[in-house]
Amino acid sequence: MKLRIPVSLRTAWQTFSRPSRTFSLGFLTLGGFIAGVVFWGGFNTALEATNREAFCIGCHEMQANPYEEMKQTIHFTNRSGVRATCPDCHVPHQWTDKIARKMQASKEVWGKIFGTIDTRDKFVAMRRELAEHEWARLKANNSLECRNCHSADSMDITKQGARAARIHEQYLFTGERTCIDCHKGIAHRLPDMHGVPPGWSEASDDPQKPLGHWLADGRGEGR
Amino acid sequence: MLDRRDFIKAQAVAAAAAAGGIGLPAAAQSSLVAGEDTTLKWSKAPCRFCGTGCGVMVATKDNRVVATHGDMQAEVNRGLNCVKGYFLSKILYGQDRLTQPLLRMRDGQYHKEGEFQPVSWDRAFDEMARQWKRVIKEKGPDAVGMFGSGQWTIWEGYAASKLMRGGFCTNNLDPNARHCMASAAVAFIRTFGMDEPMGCYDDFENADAFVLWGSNMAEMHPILWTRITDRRLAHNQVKVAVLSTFEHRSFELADIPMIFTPGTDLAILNYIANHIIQTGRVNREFVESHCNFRLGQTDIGYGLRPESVLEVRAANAKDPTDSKPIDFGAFAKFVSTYTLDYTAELTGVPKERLSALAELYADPKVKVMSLWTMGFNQHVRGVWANHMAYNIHLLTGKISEPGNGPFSLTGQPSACGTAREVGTFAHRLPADMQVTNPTHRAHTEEAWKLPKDLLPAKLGYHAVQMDRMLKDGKLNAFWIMVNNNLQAAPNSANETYPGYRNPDNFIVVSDAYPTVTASAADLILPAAMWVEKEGAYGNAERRTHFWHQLVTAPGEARSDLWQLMEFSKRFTTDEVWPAAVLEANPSYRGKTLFDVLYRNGTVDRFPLSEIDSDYANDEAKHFGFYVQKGLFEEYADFGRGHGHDLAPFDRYHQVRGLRWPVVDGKETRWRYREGHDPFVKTGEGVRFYGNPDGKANIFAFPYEPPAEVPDQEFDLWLVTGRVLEHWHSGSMTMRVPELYKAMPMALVFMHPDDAKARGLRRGSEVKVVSRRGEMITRVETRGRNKPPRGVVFVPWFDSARLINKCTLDATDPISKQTDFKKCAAKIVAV
Amino acid sequence: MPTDAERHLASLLLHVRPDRQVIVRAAIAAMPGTELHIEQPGKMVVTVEGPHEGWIADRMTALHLLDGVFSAVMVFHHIDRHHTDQEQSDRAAVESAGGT
Amino acid sequence: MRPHHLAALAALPFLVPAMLSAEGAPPLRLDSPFRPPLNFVEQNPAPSIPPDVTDDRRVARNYPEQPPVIPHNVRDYQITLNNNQCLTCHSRRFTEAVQAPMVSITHYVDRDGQTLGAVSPRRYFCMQCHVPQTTAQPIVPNTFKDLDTLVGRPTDRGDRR
Repeated sequence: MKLRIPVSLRTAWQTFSRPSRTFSLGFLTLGGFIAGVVFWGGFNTALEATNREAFCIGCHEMQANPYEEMKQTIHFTNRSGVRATCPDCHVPHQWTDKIARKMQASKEVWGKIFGTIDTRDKFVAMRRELAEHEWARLKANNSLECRNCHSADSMDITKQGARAARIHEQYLFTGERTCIDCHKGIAHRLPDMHGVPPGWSEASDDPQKPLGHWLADGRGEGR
Repeated sequence: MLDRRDFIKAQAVAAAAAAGGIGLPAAAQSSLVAGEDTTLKWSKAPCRFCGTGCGVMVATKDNRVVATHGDMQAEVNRGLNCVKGYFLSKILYGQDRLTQPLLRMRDGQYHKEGEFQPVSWDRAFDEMARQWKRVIKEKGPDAVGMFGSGQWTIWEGYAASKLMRGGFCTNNLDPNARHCMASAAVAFIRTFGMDEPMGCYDDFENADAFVLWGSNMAEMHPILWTRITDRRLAHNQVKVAVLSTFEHRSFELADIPMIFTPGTDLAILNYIANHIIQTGRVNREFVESHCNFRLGQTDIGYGLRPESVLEVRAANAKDPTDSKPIDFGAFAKFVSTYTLDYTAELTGVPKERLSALAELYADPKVKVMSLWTMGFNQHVRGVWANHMAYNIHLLTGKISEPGNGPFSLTGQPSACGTAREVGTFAHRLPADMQVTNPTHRAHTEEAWKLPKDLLPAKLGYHAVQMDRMLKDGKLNAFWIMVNNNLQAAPNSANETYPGYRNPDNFIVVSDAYPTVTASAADLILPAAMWVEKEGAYGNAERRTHFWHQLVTAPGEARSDLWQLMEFSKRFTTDEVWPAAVLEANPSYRGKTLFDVLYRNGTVDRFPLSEIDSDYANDEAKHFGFYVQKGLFEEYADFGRGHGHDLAPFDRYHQVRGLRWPVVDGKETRWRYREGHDPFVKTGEGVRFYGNPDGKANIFAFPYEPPAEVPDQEFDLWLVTGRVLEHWHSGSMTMRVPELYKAMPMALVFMHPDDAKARGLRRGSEVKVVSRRGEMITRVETRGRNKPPRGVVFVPWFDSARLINKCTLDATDPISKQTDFKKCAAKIVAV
Repeated sequence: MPTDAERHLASLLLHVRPDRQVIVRAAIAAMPGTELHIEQPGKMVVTVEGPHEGWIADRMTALHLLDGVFSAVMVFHHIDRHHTDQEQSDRAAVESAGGT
Repeated sequence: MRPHHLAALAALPFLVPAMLSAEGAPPLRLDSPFRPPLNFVEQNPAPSIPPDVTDDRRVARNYPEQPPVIPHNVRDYQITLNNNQCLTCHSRRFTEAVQAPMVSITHYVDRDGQTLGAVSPRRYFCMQCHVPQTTAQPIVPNTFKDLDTLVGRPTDRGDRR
């Protein structure tokens, strides 16, 4: 079957595809490069603009819900004054990951347009689903956004509580678990957690897991 | 030697035996415990703190309280206590207990500007009596007054009422419960003709929905909150709605959370009534048989001083209580303006939440329990708010049956038992009688064996009025018992403190600890507290419960009962009674007030031998008869036979409290309902027998704005209240190290954005400033209370940071209860 | 004295059918770690001692399930640790982890 | 307010006999709720918000029935309809992994005296009974004596390391 293309479009395509007769190759190459830089830069600048917290909380839904909740937490206010902004945790820093995340974000645009979470009650009702997306993402990338700031290598466990140090040693450093397994709900309120056990729960059920062995050697309080 | 394990085991057995009401046989004791030294004596008592009325078991040893725990047999709490209750053992032992009377002296004489010096009880009462007699002689009986409390035991409140009304012939007696639940009490009587809830705590296990109207039960009534939590978490269909002007701990359990603009709860209540009517869910049969409709007076002012511009401007400030009959149609029309759109706009609450809440009430299948405390009662339209809550329960017939009912909670252990039932308000007599009613007065004179026409008909000063009159020099001799009013009263720097330090006035404070109020007194009397005396309280569900004296008060501290009765010995009728009354009844001449009030043949009729020989009773021993029993039995006769029936005295020492009316030995759980309430006859179904026609009143009231709203300068709403760890002014709980360390100071809770907008942050030292005063504290932006922008919350337990210097002395014009929840303030950096 | 790291001691209040009291008494006597202290018609005070919570809970369940027992309510639960040795080992553990 | 009047107020706490006990006058502290002095007129500066004690060391109880205080940080802990963060360590199932003390088994008994398989719902809101402690020092000492002290035994108050 023959594809019918309108005449005007065919003419335009021919003009576009025909080699230049007016401009030098050098001009075209250089010009193309410059244009590329300009457009590329523009694209990235625009993309970066969507990576600032001001953009995130430009939407009422984000401002009134997750952002408002975060203000109480240690990721917003703490001793050293280093605080996380929305994109620090929710946008990947690697370019390819970032673009992938931005593709997903188109869904959020739909959500915005159709008012999926335009009231607090709708947001709360969706919270488990929204949280699960983020848990899954962070689980899949081994808590990449956590680790951008909290590197296991740089952790001084002697400055941590004995219990935290013990668990980090056994779970985190061995790669048994990743940050998000235990640290859920650290910057926002938690959804209904039925059926979501804490990160340390599985090991206690399974004597073969390292923590079980570690306990069996009689340190700690014993039981 | 007895080893540790046996010792612990002995304790364990004793605890279980006490919980089961089993006496430890001597044989069992000796087999368990090698030495006498570990034997604990466990006895029951109600908790000293809030109106919930939990039962506790108290262990004593060598005349000291050594442990407490929740009483498994107490229906209210079944073994649980809140954190305050678990530390009850320690409230007696703050190191600064007052143990001697302290009088302001200079050169060996009383002097208003003198320094406090220890004196004997004789010296203290001599001076006090001298001052009382001087004032009565110069200005008449209405220049003396007493400010009591819902923490008085039943007999203490009763003895005080007798002393003030029948002794000094004035009704200038009011309890701090005025600040606490006067709005609820007034609305109960206006609606049902009788005070106090129709339901009881058993509703918690029967309701499908709980609506908290301005009550943070998670912190203020933690044990009742455990019952709601139990019900909610164990039953998925159960819903909890929490309404407040800021987010607090009760929101943790909320299915329907609501933050509304202060004062607009009135509109929500009318919207619900409108929703019920518009959706055709009025219980027609119930309304027709059991309800009347009335249109209330509007534009009634704000209970400020009469010269205040707000009072002058109000059309009906002088006559706030008036109302006229209307019909259902007129009522329906009246509330029809409270549409969903209008209400959502006015209150700031999302529509879907408003309609979800309204549906809980409208749905005939859902059993709803409405609960409220200070959010409703400390409200310039508190009586209206109470009425409007009854309206929606009455319209749907959801009342007086298991799981369905409006329930007003109380903040003090005997707000109901003493302040309301005994009638220690400026307008009340025992059993819901009124001082302005000549029949009621005559009945009281007869019961008290006093001459006819002795009791005063003139209304006494209410709490806020007392402070104003002290300041204005019209009230000059003033006795404050079991409360800390200088810390609790509104606008205290302008309206309370000046009256205490007014050179014309003599101020006496009876307390266990040196409170702020005591510091501004002229004479401080050391008081015995809690289990240092035999006592009785009445909790919020009409439960009257007793305890024995378990330990001796320290030093020369004496119970309020002892103080009241002993003081009465210093007056003869000739000194204080009207000449005309004495002339007509010469046999009363020359007698002391003690003789005519307490040695009247009724109060003194029970001998010491009737006291349980296992327990001490210092008052009875001192006066030579079983005072508590005599006072209780005389008082109980007021209510017996018409719906206020109390059981015989001795029964209360055996049981974990009983809910009145107690008829034929049986308590009543749901009043006004056939089958539950013995005063409702067979075939009547429901009868609100407090009113002559047996019907309850549904009142139409509009929304009216608060007395003071934020403006450009004072740009924040100031809300005050309590916290879990401290009870009221903290005079007891701040002396328990664990409670002090848990919550050492009153902070201002505010939204982080409000802080940021003022250049402040968590921990900033700030002044909370209102038009009336200021206090200094620190900012908290991430604590348990999370106010929305534009609202700040400050608790009032901290005697070093007195937020009531800032609050406004506006009251509900009908109940005279202060609105501590709404005034304008600003926060500035120090 | 037991040598385990901890001892748990609980006291229970039993509500019992008076006509089955004899059988219940015998059953308690046969149950290791439990001891009957006080008896009244319909009520018994029993202590249970054991090495951990689970042990106590098991006894509680067993008592509960005895024929003639309406309810077994725990009133008192005490955990005894032999702190002299234990305290040192705990402190050592904390110090090795940095102490804070 | 006249100065000598202030002085009178200032003197109050020192005249209260109980305070003149063996320990003598207690030290003056800025964060005192009760001294210096019980003073209605003067404004006390506000002390800093004291931090919580988070040393994770159990504190002795006054009597066995007293709920233990919380010795660790509970900032941002969520106990709501959705989740109880305390129980993610203190419930029986998880105590082994995190070495947290298990809630007392009294917490498994419901209002009707039945023993449940999990923590009774009425005990759900932990912080109604268990509270953290700040570093603030009580202003008024408390002279409560526990049973051990009273009967002259070596003090041991149960759940303690």
